[in-house]
Amino acid sequence: MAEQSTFARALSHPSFRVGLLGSFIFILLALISVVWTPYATDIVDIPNRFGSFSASNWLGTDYLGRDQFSLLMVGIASSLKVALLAVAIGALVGVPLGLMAAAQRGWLEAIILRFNDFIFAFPAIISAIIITTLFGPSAINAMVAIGIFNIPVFARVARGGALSLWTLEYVDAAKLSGLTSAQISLRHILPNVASLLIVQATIQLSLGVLAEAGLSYIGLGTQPPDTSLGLMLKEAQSFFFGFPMQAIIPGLAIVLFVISFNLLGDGLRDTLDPKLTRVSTL
Amino acid sequence: MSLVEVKDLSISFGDHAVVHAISLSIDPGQRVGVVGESGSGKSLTALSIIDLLPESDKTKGDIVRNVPTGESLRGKHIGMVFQEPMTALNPLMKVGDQIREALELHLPGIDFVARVAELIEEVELPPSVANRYPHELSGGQRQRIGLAIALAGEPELLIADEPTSALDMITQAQIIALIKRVCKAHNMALLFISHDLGAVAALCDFVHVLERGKQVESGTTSSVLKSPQQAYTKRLIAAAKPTRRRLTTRTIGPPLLELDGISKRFKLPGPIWAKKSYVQALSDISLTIREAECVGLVGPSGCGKTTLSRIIAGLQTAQRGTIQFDGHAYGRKLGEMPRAARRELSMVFQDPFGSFDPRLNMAQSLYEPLNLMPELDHAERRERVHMALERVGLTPEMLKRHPHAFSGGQRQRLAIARALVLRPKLVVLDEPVSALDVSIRGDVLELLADLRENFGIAYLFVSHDLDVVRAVADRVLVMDKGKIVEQGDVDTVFDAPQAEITQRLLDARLGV
Amino acid sequence: MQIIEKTVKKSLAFAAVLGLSTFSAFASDIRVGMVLEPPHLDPTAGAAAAIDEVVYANVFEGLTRIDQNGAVQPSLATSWTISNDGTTYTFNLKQGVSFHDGTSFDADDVLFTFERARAEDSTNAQKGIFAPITSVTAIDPATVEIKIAQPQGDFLFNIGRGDAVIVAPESAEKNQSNPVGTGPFKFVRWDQGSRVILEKNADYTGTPAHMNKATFVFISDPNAAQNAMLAGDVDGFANFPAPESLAIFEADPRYQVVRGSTEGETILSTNNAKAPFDDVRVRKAIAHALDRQAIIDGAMFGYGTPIGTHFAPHHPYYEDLLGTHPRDIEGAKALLAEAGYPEGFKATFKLPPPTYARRGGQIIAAQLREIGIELELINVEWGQWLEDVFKTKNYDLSIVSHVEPFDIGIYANPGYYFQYDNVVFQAIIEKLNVTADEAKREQLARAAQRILAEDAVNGYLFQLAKTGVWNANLEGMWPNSPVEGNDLTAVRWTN
Amino acid sequence: MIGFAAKRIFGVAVTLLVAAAIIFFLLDILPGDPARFMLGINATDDAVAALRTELGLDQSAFNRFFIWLFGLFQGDLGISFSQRMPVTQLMAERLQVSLPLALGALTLSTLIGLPIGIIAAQNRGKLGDTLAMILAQVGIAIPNFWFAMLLVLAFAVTWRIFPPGGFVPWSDDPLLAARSLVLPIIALALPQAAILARVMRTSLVDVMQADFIRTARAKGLTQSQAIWRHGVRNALLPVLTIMGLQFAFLIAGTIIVENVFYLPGLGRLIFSAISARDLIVVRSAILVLVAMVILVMFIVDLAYAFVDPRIRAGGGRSDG
Repeated sequence: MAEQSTFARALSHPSFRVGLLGSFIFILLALISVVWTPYATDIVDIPNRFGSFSASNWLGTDYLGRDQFSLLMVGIASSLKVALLAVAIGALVGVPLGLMAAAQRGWLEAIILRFNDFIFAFPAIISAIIITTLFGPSAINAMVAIGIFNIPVFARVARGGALSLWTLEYVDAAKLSGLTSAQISLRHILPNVASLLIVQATIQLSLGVLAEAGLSYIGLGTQPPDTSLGLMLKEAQSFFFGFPMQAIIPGLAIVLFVISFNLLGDGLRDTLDPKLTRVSTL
Repeated sequence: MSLVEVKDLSISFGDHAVVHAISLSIDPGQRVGVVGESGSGKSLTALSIIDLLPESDKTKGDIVRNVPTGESLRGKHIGMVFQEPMTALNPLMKVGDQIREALELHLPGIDFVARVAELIEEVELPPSVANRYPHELSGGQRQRIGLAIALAGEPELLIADEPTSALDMITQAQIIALIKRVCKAHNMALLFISHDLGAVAALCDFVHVLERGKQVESGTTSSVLKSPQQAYTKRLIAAAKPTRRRLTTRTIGPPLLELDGISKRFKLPGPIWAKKSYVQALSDISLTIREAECVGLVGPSGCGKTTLSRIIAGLQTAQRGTIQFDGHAYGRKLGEMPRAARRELSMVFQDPFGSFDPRLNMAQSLYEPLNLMPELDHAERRERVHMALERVGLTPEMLKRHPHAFSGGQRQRLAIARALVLRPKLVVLDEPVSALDVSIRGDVLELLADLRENFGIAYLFVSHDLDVVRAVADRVLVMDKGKIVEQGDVDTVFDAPQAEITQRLLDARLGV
Repeated sequence: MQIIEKTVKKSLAFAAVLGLSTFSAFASDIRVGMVLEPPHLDPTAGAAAAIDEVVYANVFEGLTRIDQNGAVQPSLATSWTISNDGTTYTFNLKQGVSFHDGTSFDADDVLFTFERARAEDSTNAQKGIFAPITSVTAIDPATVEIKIAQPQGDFLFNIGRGDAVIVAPESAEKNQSNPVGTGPFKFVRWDQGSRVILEKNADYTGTPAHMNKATFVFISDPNAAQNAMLAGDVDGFANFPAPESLAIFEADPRYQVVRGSTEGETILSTNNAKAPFDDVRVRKAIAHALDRQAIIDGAMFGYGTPIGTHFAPHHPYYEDLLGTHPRDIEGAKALLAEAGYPEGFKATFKLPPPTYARRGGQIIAAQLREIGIELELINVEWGQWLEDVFKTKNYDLSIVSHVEPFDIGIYANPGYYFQYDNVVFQAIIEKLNVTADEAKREQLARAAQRILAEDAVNGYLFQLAKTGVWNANLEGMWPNSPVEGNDLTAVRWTN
Repeated sequence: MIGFAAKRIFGVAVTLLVAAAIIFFLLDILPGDPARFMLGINATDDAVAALRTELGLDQSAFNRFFIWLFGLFQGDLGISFSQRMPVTQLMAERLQVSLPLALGALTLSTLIGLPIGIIAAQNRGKLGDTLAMILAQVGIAIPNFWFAMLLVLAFAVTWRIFPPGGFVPWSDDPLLAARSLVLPIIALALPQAAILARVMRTSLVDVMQADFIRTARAKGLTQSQAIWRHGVRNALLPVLTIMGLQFAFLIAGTIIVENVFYLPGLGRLIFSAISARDLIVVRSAILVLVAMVILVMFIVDLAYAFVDPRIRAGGGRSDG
């Protein structure tokens, strides 16, 4: 009931509608690419490289003669996958930490807070450098690095939201009913911070796509023959003078992708209780 | 000629009308009160007079202000004091500077420092307050600063929008006395907005009663109070004087709860290496509550009554002392309240909006206490919940709904129902009616009295409102600074108070 | 020069507008872009090619030097004689030469340099150059005698390489950060991470350099390199890192693209000791599946010369063996079937960081897929490549450019990472190493090349091109890299 | 205030120590022998062994950690394996680029972002606000390396107003040095400015609903007087927090932008050191970056306390 009405209210928010549509298209393209792309992306066709827009290759072909549109679909999918799993890592570790900190207070909270501050001091790129130094560059390492940076973000939002909830009387009522802190966190706290977390997740998702692009650019992210939006952009940039569209297509895709998810997050946030959302500024 | 005249003022947000054709006038030096419950449109009316309505609101009707309008209207000719002393002052600015800012706007060229000092003295604060930040002051002190700011421009009219509702009784009485004194001293007119008939009666010559954006009754304060014409007004007056209920069919039984030497202190935050400092929240509290007895617990804010009630409910632990409840002992440091004891004790909270999880439906919330009784089967649980609902006068169909579908009064009934599901022997009532509109308080108190009569439940009734306590409690405990300073039969204590704080609390009452 | 002047004027105009000084060059300065920054500047204590690319022949000189055709020329040794048995070399040293710090150069410096490189604790990366030496003697200040254990055909070439440049005992320890040599340029400053500045050595006794100042600017990102060229921030790259951008420079009259070749044979390295690659039929099948031109076009944008064996095409001993395994998919499949893999097989393909490897790897994978070989591409960093592929030989296929000149001898070492063990080949190389006669050497080298091609030891792809991009008004740059280095002595502006 | 600072400094010290330990030991399990790497694939085993001894690689990890840690306190970070120079000196040179880059971008983004955010909040819902927020969305969404490259294409390649990259040391020519940082700073600052503008706007819109703004209005201040005198300072509090957090992104951005503009900053030092397996440099440079982030967060905390008297007294900002 409550979610539905939130969603309905959000739908009347114009930027939310734009964001929803954009995100939907990107996610759809990514999902389709898993089972089908117009052309396989591992076919190399040197004579037909740098093809321009045509009926057979909608967005032309790249420097190895691969179909740009297929690459774009696969690139969106892998960028999304990296960002999504990074969000999952951040949320799966961060949210329990945040909830625990809010539930226990005291020394556990102090440790979690210090841990948070500590992780914040390691921007994704630095984690990525360390991980890459250890294991070599790959999309998985980029994902882990971004995910690590997401941990304190989610922990912060979860704790911030949970702290205000723990002072509420229904939590006292639950305590009187003999529920343990963990039970209360799951039954009363988590569902009530979920909307905050969803908003944060959309924002971290768009940041994740950007971070993946940055990491791929400096060679710490996705590696050929796999592709991602960031890698496509990086590779195409050297052809900018000869074939500007090669760079503009993935560049634009990144910009639109990020804007879509940001608008989605903005719309959701605006629709939710403004008092609660204040904890997650950005 | 009147100072301000409001004619047929209507205010609406979009299609939703909030204020319907209100008219009132204020003469120079006259003190006018506007009484109404939350959502009655009284604050919007006040804001429209000082021309501070949000731009999105649509207004109809006239407001004639017989003072120079334009930029100098606010502050110079009309001053205003707001409800929330915690948020009404800029937290980053010394309060002296906030007063000075108003002076600079309206009285350029005077000796600001001296005038700030005078204003602070006028609101009965020590001069050193000027260099403090708002968070260093108590609520009452901040409200005094708010008043000083409003007085800085020497306005002809002071608007006070619920200036005392966030304050405790004693402070409220002081602020009301102060407002009255400065109005008289400066021959300043007052528009006083309040939900509290007592406060209006104490301060105003003339009163307007609003009900859901409509003006239902107007007249001199004495005539309205003495012979109210409208049903709504009558209800308000009646609610301000709660009816007294005592046990009729049942007698008070043997001791149920016994506290002996309960003490609790809190550590103040500070650097780890610094010497630790503490506040003593409770010192050496001993008390007894008997079966079917209703014990009132009163005291000024910060006296420790909330901490004490939470320790009794097992939500907090004490550092010293023992609690004996129905044959169980708990409450010591790290002492867990035994589940068997939890089953016999429930609690009803102050805020009807915060006491239910908005994401759960009422069934989920009401079944929750039965977590303590895993031995019950589904039918027995169902029976208990339905029975509890019936007892508070609600029906089982409501269980499917979420909290937002209920009014404040209904929610408080549901909260009581939740407390009854366990069929407890003791219910801790933490300000159970304070957050409710006056007109529904009576019903809830009535319900509580019936339950005690019928099921022999004992109550610990925590309240700041002495009239309510006198009406419902058999015995009263008066707390001050973490100690019980006086206890005894309600009538004895309230008629012949021994402790100074009891006297002060009684003096602060604003009767109708 | 018109364009340069225009650039200068334009820049000055903008500089005037912005109140800032110009960043454009003067006609006696040159700024050369490089992809990799040297870790330090002592060529006798490190393998990094970037060290030689800055200091070789510019700051440091050896007894001999290698010219742009790969021929040995006199340098600090003006002449030499070789004993009849080929084991004693007597060098006559140049007179009146001093190091940049003012100390004079004589036979003791040569002695010091060689003893230092041969010592137990030497950190010279090419100790092999010095291994055959049995003694170094200063006959007099202007004459040095070096004895080697047995005759060696390429000794004079080897001592002309960067690892054998002459250093002075007074300055050798500090050469890493402050190189002091005898060359036409003096070291001025090294802004870490950014550039190395050299200036003309006024006391140089040989042919002086044309440039008064030479700056090596380090730009690792290919896009940035392209932008730096286009914006006129550098005057050239001896080896431009982005072959895909060369078309732009070719089309632009402000630039010249200097095509040359390196000593880098780019090969599909194959683990000859590991099944199924221990079967020559499998290796031959792979060789038949490779389309060299597509690889050169796709990975290098057409820059590169196909090779059919492990030998540089510009070398006089080169044997054209491109036809040994022509592209033949059906033939390749037949060979695979014969070897017991009618359905093909799966293998790993470890790709080090350079573009030729990463891009070439994708293309090769697509080509081998046509004959049923599915390759799993694994990108590795150089450190990991050294560990996995080179040292522990834990790999199936890899792709690497072997940049050492005349390095066919590595195939004679069965412990080398190809793990190619052929006694006939080993005998030929052994003989080649002790042969000094040119005609016989050529004969042996050609025989060795043929064996490698026939055995399809590795997939032979192409000779890595050296594609210099330079300002159109520069001349005197080396098109080829017979030895690691950027000899700037002859480089000058054409005005 | 002093107690508050002391408490924070203690926290910073502990965090740095843990960071140092993690960075050291994580990077110690790295595959690949730096000595072999430095000498190349054809080096003999003796040469490698000789170099290992010289580099101190034959000692135990704990020994090396404590030597490194002890050195940290004395400002001596050891000698670079590959460059044979004191690491301190190497990093001091790189900080000449990285520090002005990060601080310049922080300053520029603040100077652009905050005023735009304030003006947008004041004109909420009007055309200017909408335009500014659309621009901000694009600014946030554009990858900074791409933005940097587009800047180079426009300002360096096409118009040749600024150099496309490279850096002249400050001691050589301060003007040229500053000039080579202009484009990188813009590339870093604009996306940050977009974020700050959004945060500032949201925060100010929020604060404008606050009771004390109404008090100020009732006092007689006009809306814009109330915003400037009371709103902005209060709205800055959450913005400060975000600025502290964004600094981590800024540091990440400098590493990326250094590559586009081939600037000799810490980021490229790290990359070249990694490819040379020069662990001692990698560790120290990463630690310096992490320390910069921690330090900026500390400064933000102090600034917070400076602006907000409640924190000065309370002994700490509640997290979240």
